[in-house]
Amino acid sequence: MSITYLEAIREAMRQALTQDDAVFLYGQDIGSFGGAFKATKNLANEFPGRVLDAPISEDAMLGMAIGAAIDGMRPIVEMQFADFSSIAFNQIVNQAATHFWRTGVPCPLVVRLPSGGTSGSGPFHSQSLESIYAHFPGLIVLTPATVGDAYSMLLEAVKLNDPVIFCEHKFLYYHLKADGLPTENLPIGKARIARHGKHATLVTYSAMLHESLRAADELAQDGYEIEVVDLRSVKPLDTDTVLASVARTGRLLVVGESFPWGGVSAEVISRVVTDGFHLLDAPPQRLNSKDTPIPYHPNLWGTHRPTANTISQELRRLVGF
Amino acid sequence: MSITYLEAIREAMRQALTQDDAVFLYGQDIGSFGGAFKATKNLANEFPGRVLDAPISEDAMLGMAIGAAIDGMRPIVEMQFADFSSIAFNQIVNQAATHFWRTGVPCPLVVRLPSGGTSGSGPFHSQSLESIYAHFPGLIVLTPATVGDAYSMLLEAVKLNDPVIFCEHKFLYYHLKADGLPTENLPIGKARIARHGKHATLVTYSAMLHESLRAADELAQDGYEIEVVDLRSVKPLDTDTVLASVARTGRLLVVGESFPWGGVSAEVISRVVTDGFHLLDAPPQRLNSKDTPIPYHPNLWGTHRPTANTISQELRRLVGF
Amino acid sequence: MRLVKATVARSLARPITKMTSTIANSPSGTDLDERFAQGFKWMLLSRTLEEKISSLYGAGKIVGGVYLGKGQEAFSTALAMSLQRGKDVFAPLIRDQAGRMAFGEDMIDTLRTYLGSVLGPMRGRDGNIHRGRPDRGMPAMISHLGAMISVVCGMLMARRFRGLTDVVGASSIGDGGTSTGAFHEALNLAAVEKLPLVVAVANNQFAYSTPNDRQFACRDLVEKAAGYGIAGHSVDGLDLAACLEVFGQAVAQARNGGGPQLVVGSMLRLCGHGEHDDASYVPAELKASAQDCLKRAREQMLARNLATPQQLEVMEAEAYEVVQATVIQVQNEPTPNPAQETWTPLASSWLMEGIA
Amino acid sequence: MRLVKATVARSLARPITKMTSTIANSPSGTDLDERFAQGFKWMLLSRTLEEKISSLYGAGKIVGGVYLGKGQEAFSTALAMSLQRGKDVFAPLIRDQAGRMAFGEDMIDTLRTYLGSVLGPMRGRDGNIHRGRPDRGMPAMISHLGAMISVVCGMLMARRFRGLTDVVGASSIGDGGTSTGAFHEALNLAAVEKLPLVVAVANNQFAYSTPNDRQFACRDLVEKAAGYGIAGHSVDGLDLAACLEVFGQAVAQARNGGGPQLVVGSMLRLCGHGEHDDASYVPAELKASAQDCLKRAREQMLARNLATPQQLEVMEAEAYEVVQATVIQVQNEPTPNPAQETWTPLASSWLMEGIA
Ligand SMILES: Cc1ncc(C[n+]2csc(CCOP(=O)(O)OP(=O)(O)O)c2C)c(N)n1
Ligand SMILES: Cc1ncc(C[n+]2csc(CCOP(=O)(O)OP(=O)(O)O)c2C)c(N)n1
Ligand SMILES: [Mg+2]
Ligand SMILES: [Mg+2]
Repeated sequence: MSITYLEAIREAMRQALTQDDAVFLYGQDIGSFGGAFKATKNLANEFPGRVLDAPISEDAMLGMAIGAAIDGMRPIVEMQFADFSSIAFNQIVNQAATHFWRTGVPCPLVVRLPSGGTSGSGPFHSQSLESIYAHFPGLIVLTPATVGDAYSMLLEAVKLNDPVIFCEHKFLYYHLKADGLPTENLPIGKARIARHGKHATLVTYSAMLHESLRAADELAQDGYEIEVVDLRSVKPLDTDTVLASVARTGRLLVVGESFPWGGVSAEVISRVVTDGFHLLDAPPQRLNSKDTPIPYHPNLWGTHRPTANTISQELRRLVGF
Repeated sequence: MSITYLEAIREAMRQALTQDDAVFLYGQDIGSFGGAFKATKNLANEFPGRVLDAPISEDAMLGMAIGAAIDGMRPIVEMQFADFSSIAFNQIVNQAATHFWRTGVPCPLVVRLPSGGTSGSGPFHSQSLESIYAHFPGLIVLTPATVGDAYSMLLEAVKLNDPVIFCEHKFLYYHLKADGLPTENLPIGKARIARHGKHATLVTYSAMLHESLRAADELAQDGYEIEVVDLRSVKPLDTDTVLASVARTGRLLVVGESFPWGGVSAEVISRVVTDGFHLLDAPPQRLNSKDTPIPYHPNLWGTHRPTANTISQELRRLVGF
Repeated sequence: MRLVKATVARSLARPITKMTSTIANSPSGTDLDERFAQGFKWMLLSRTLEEKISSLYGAGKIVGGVYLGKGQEAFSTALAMSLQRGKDVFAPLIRDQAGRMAFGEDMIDTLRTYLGSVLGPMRGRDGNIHRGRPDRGMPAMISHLGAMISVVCGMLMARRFRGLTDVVGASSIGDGGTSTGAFHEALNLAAVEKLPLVVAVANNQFAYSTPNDRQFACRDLVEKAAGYGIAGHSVDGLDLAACLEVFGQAVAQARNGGGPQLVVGSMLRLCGHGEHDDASYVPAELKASAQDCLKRAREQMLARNLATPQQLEVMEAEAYEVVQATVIQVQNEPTPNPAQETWTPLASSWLMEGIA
Repeated sequence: MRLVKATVARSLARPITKMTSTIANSPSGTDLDERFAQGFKWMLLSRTLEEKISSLYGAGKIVGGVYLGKGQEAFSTALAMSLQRGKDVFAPLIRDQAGRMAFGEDMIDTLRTYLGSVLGPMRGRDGNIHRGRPDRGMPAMISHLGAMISVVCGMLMARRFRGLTDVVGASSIGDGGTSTGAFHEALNLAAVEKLPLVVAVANNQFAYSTPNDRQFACRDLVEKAAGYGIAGHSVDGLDLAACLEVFGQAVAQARNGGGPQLVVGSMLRLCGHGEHDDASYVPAELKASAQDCLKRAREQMLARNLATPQQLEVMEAEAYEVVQATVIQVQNEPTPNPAQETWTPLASSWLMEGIA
């Protein structure tokens, strides 16, 4: 049985709702309509009274979820698009993120962010905000790249006693498929070697994993074996797995879709050079989106974000160094 | 005549109001009261109708400033504390930052953020958010560390045709003094060598410059000459000046007060290793605040943020490598 | 504040009375007739254009979302016609194609933005309804609902600073948009500054799939006016003449120092939220009983002897032709070339740095 | 929705009538007397504690800000006394020392938080009024105004999910706080969900230095109730009996399915915004004419024969002693030791990583 990335997310929510009465879903249009992307399709019928439509009030949506969470519930909040979490920003970074540290009372909730670029979505329906949320103490930030991770990491996230920012990539929702769901998986906090290699390490996550794997295929044709690490979680970030790979290859490229200043790629490079400077045979490199808002037109968008093509170019420069 | 960091900021606003009718000030309690920190003291009297009290509506305050800016004005908005800009976040990163790129119409405004920790201020009156704003395309993020920079960079910021996030450090408001104001200064975008040295480069900004200079003094007693670079502006970030210094010293430590994940220190290190890997004789290092909210109690706060003491320790490790 | 109070009092007196116009209660029959006929033209042109956009989308010629104003043209047109082009400010939202045209936006701006022509106001950087010309009094909406109202406040403040006192600024919002904190903060700010702001709330009974009863709990959204100390007006959004009358009053009051005006119109969206959406969530009986403001206006054009059936057919044919011609022109225009993009979001381009 | 409508209607009927109580219009004289006497005790204890905190601040024994509720004790106390300890939810704000105590917060929590005792609920991690015990129905406020109301909504939703229907949640806010988008979004959400929420707006005429006329433009903040479709109540915040009565009604209505209740009290802050502030912005004549709710309550204690002058002096002496004793105890308690701090913000501590 084949299942998509989006269906895996829905199945994880169905599991969570089945396993724990404390779980409920909250978001705009997620009830009988099933959500803008149909992530919650049918769940309102299957779990009456536990899948609630929210008004267009992201700040109050998060505040409500936080109040429920510190009072024993385990809410899963859907932002219609990651970009709109800017309205919930204060409740996420100042209320949810600080709550356990300040009071000792846990705040277990999951904020689902439909993230990343898709053709024609433009500046306000395409953002990748994992770097913003990871900067704030008290948040766990997950970026699943595979159907199996989307499923198992969301299920695991709901069980954690901390606020989790769950960055789902819209580009993968319908196109990415797998035959079935994993019964076990790596725990949150562990990265995965998505492809083994010896000439260079390519660290990436979310939709960029698939562009990166294509780029690795291209380089294989030139005889270069690229090791691809899928971070899965950007906070915590599995430095050990990354360092172990760099120890094998001596070369590092970090690829992400978010804006270039700071963020995941800078964090990964900083960790590698501070702890594993001696492992590097060449300057580590990074590739992110361009430093402009995300363009609407496919011509521009295709150049704004990294692609298998531009990643291959970077890899060639790196292995040729 | 001796002048404080805060007075320099006030004087810059007075100059701006005098020089250009398009300039006006907007913020909570900034009118006849002169603002929570007295940054606008007397300005409401000196410039009737151009220094306006705002309701407690950070989102609308920024939206209003943006509307005025795209219609020919040059607003300077005061957030009562940087921490409360979380409410204006959406207008800043999605409306102001994208406006020129989307429409070709400039959005010249300055958002003053009273930033950084002071004793007993706690999790919500102490934040340093420069790394958050610098991540977003379309914003200029300034972090003056000296009285002269506070003055000249604010004056220059008001003249720029882009939205500027002006991070003032509250710790410097009253204590940091200079004898007079500069008539000319480095332009925005250029870093300054605050102290010359040859054994290691310490890159920092804002209040951490002063902790860093004290640390450099300590190391001088052990015969180590530390070169201290004051970034002044974190976006744009003057990579050339940093690289030139590392070329002289072969060693790099980056110190910042904001949260450790991602951010300025990671960005500086990433730029140095991608462009100047061969210049380094030792692994570059970074020192930021701890990865928790900012504690209220002085005992905890003193350990949470970098100090001359902890910076010296890092420097000793670095030069001893 | 006296004026505001007075109008508030009025709005409280009849919080939910809907205005329905007759020639009788209109200021001047002929004047209203001219405006009615003009309004009908804009409504017709907008509907014709949007039907074409819908079919272009269906044919895969448009990338990204398509959001139409079908069923809301009367309300949108009347708001824009009550404003003065080249002087006032109008911040349209996603269902304001008709109002945009009535305010002076050229049809070609719409098509260039939808089709990504590099010659359009957004140059392919942004698309569909995310367009505007701030330098002509029409800011370009961002997606975040509610965010444009305070921007209009700022444009009005700018004009006040420059001594222009008789400018009015208008902003559209939907029933769902009233739930945003941005809506609240902006209306309150406008009330405190007593700005000449008109906020038009198009209550089309749904926010995407969410019905009013999951969005707010007051009887009528106009009841919010009193809480801000501003004037409130209600109108039947399907009745062009009534809309022209109420917006005419609201804009006049704002221009004459009456402070912010909240105008709430009732209607039903006659299309999906976007063209990807079949509006399955709208109950069948509601769909069945739904009226079309354009059809109504067309009937009134005849009833008021403002046009003969033949003249209407000519108008319809002309609208179709101008839309077709513009589409063909735009389809032959260049799309953006990434190699020619400057890739700089800063006006101070010398401060740009090449990081990736 | 019927119930809400009814109460809305009532609130519209008398939007700005202030309740001033007499034994006559109270449900039961003696019952009210007992509650009045109890309320006076809380007000006295709070005032005594806050005066001590103020002098500790003056003596440099407290680091950071000190925010007092002087002049607002009657309103705060009455709100909290109308709630049921151990069952209801109360999210106090910066002027609720009296209400905190009436709701069951131990005086030692206040002092431990102000003096940074590691034994306090915040363990020195947070200070002053940023304290609470969420597991006892009292969330710990963050500074961002308006942000706690939706948190109370969530706690009420949690109880509703668990089948607890007769729980009430209350949240305090100031006149300035009503300008926040968070206030608006939370009230609207509560109205849509018809939550048993009581929002107490303490209109003390200023937000820091900003007077009401720069903060909002409606005549009375209670006029906002109708816009949310919720009940509105106004009360003289200096009159303890009136406050007890109005909050008693509001809480009862909320508990009985009446939906959210907005209670607006009028008063004047009799201290600075914080102890660093001399409130120079409050006009002299306003300061001169200002009344003290504690003084009033004291006079009524005598007028109602609830205590003799001697008994009152004893109560005052006792309050002073317990405050003194608690201060001395807390001053001898350990302050946080950074070496013993875990420095982890995560409950899932195994996911913590040592970055710096
Ligand atoms: C802050 C924010 N949250 C969510 C969205 C996603 N969204 C776009 S349109 C829409 C529905 C808007 O409904 P309404 O305001 O009634 O306008 P209508 O579509 O009915 O014209 C939503 C939820 C958004 N644009 N902004
Ligand atoms: C969102 C936000 N903006 C600004 C502040 C800074 N601030 C703290 S208290 C205060 C005034 C509050 O006035 P009001 O709500 O009337 O309460 P009061 O102090 O009068 O009791 C302000 C502006 C804040 N805490 N939160
Ligand atoms: Mg709607
Ligand atoms: Mg107040």
